Amino acid sequence: MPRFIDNLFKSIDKAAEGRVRGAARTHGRRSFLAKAGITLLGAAAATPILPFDRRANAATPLPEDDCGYWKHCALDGNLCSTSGGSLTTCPPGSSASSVSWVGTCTNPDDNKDYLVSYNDCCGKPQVNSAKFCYTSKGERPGYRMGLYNDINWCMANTDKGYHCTVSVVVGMAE
Amino acid sequence: MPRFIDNLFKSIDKAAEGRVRGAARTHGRRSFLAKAGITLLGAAAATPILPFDRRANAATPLPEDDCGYWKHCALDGNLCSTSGGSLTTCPPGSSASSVSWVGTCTNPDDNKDYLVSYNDCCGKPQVNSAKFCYTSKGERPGYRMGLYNDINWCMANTDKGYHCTVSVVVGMAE
Amino acid sequence: MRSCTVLPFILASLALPAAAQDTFTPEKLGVEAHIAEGPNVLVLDQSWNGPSKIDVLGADEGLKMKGNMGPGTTAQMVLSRDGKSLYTGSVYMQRFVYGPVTVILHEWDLATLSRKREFEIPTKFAHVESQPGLFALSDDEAYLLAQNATPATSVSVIDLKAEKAIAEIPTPGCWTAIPATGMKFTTICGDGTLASYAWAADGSFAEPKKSAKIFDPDADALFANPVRAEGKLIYLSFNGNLYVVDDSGEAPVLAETVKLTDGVIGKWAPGGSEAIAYNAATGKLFILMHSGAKEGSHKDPAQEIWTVDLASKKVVGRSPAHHENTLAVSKGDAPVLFAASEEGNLTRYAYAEADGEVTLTKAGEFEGLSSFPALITTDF
Amino acid sequence: MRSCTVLPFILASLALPAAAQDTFTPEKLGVEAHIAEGPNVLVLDQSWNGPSKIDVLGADEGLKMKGNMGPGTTAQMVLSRDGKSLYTGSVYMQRFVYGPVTVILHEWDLATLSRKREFEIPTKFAHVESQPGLFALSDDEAYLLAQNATPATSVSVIDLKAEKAIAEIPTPGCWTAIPATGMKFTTICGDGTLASYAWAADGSFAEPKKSAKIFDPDADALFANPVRAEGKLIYLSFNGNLYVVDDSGEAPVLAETVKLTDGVIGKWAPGGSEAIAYNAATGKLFILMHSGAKEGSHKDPAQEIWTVDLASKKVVGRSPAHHENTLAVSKGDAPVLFAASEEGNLTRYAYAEADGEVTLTKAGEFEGLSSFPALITTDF
Repeated sequence: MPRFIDNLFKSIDKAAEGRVRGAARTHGRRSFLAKAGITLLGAAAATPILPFDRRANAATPLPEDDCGYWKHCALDGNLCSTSGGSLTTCPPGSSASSVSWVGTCTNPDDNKDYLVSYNDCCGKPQVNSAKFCYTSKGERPGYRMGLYNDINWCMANTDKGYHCTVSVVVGMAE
Repeated sequence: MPRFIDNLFKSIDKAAEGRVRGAARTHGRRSFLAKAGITLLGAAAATPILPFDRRANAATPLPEDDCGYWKHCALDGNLCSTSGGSLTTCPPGSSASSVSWVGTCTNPDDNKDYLVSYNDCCGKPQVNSAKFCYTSKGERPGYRMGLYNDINWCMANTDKGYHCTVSVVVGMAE
Repeated sequence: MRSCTVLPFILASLALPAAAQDTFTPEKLGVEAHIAEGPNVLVLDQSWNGPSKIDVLGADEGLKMKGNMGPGTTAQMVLSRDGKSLYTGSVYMQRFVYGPVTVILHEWDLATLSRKREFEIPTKFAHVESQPGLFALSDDEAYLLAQNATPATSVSVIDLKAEKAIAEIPTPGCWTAIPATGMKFTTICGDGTLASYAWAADGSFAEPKKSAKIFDPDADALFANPVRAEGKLIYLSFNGNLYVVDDSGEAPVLAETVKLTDGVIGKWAPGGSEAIAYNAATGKLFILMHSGAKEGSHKDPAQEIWTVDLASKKVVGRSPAHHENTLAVSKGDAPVLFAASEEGNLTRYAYAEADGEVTLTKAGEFEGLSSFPALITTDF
Repeated sequence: MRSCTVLPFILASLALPAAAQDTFTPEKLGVEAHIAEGPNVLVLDQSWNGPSKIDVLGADEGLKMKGNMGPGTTAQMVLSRDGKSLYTGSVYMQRFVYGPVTVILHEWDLATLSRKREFEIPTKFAHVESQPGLFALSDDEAYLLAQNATPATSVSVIDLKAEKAIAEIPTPGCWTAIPATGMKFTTICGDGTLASYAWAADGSFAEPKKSAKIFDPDADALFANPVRAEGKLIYLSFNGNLYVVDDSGEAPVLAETVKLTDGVIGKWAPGGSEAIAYNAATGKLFILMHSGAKEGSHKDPAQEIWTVDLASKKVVGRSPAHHENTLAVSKGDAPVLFAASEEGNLTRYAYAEADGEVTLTKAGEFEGLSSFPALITTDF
């Protein structure tokens, strides 16, 4: 779901946005999306496009479990913070991927760009109720592997089952 | 979902009734159920209980893909007729279970009771969009194994993955 | 939280400006070493294609997701009495939906949601909806009793120390293995009897000791999974009667039956997969009930949860339910109930007793928790 | 329809009244021998935990479900040119979500939805969203090109007759293996070039032949999966430009670029997983488009499907879409389009051309078809 639409849905965030990555998803999310999709086509056609950085200037920061939270700007996956982990930690009993992809996201507090490592957590099934996010700012296909978010980054681990994804700020972009 | 409720939902049959057997189900069915569940609690409390044999006397017979169709009176599973097969045939490439459970169902046309063999079809994943039914007339726990519908009847096949279930009339009950 | 290898692949491929790095403290990637403290509720989300899941949630009103454990297809589970180890049995087909079958017994550490060990158990293991009586720890927790079905029924006695089945006890016409005192289990049979089976450490086992006919599987069938209360087994019938069975002797004996719905209008009956739960501290049974009952409605979702006082054998509470068909209750003095619906929602109920009447009040809900919540257990 | 063993277990355990049996003809249990005749659309429902599925539907307006095929996790697929064999590559972890990995190449018979054969291929196989360029048949269909990622990238050349990989060709910094004429493939690289790789039957392979820099992966990145039209590859860019590449020579050469959105208001751009499709008979490209495009919107669902006439390089149609992000078109003179949405719905579009303008009209829909429709193909 396009990020500029997120704002429209803050109040119904519980229903979640996003596309399915991997296996079957919860009905709630999907059903919501189905409806939202229809609505949004209308909305997008009828209303002006929201500016890209609108959220950065919003008065209230988004919660960490919202797909619009700034660190999640290029995250394709289930939030580990809704799977038993946190923003930066894998849920207990899983393993953190030894490789990852990286996004460049703007922190609305200082308006600076940060490098965010999106590590997958591995070796467990997905949590059915996990919040699924699908954002792709700066994302590129597999020819820029380090920016690619459609692949299972558990690929280099001993246990390769995809569980969830963390957003770890590992550097400043410049 | 109780059978007496089926009548209430004939017109929205596409959304399907029933409980999940096995793996993840489609969102549409589940979301509908969630809503239906709430509605029905109210309905059940406020309205008289429909007579058990109401459908048998209905003017219009139910379609074969409806969980209320008479041959499905004790079927816990996905209808093969919505999975690439038919009422009595497994979808191509699957295998029919060599063992089965049996229901005793009343044919509304002659008001007689028939034995229906519910064979599972095996060796393939479930069809995501299959109609799921969960009826239990005459069903009994595993101590009456031949009447039991909560078990995977692919258990005695070489390929044991549960795919869908057929309703085959194999005899008259008396 | 332990720290972890951080991104050798990525950091090597990105040229980070050195200056910026000087003023910036990177966050650390880690793995939670253990789940948050506090009592837990475990919900088995059973899959018939691919992995099943056991979701672990904080048991308070927030029902916070703490993580999961991932066994195979048609998983069964049982929690050790101390709440520390979860045992699961599940099926692995080589090609997920076809091919040779391996059945694995896992022991998981609840505190860390990690695998402690796993080993193979006999492949006759039943592929069936999760039920407590199909995968249970023996009285001393040295053995695990695993239900087989081919569809002929038998019970594998698994020595947890030796990590292997020491016996396969044929239980023709019977279902479940409910641990009794000692090295013994009780099972329920299609001829209306119950039977006691005993085994020995060397894998030998005795002929079953059968009860007299206790119930009528046609007219008033029993749900296969009883609760144990005050040493006895309490079976619930499709018509809403309790059958209290004493299995402390050689053969099971019917001690008593209790009618719950006599004089109640609306044709109420129990329904669901796990329709009954018992809290020993209060001596209360809890039962998922629906109205308009008829032949075939025994799995219908609940409209009410009834509370039965075991001492007086009376219904002492009727509270609104939320379409659930699986129920569990905590062990302590202040019972907390958890019930799951076919739609995958978990509802938490608080218990209150006043003037001899019990009220269960919805106090917490997790919508969309599971695809197929088949069994619930608690560690408190 | 072949008949099948009928219920030895059950019939033995039920006493059927003999008299009734005399006057009654039992129905016969069977298995459909093959799918119903007629053209088909195949939708890959990719799973990241457990089995993936390929649903086979009748291609007419009714979109009738004909059955499925069930490979493993993160499956890829490619249909043979004659439409008879579907090849899949997929991952099997021993314990579904952990443990040793086996990667299986399946050949399925589309007419019977049955497995013709299966064999192991290298475990470096990429676990990644399905894409045509990651699992493709060579020009002569004797080889299958399978994308690897560890995350270092390489391509396994699988000899379908020998049932094994004969080469692992390193393709560092590049992605996809698009079959070119002969024993050769084209891949797209992160430095903005394309490269041609050739192999021989003995498993040897040459050094890659690199193009000049063709695109800017930062300013106007290309979707990795092109379509082949009139012998050339047509890549679509995030900004809505077409890059026509000639890969018939030693190294790929940029033949032409075409801007699709110049002068169009609303900031339109392509979006989706498979955003472009080509029908050779009409010479038309079809592209999933959304408005309000910006960096990061390149996977956004479609609001319109644009039709581009390849000869004139002009947009000749803009039709309403239904939130899809994956598109396919049939091969024949009367194109039929199929597009799938993130919500798992499949929409079928009829094609009409009048006065030089193409109109796509929704003519068929399958709601709730898939959990994750990742790739669509047709056999007509």
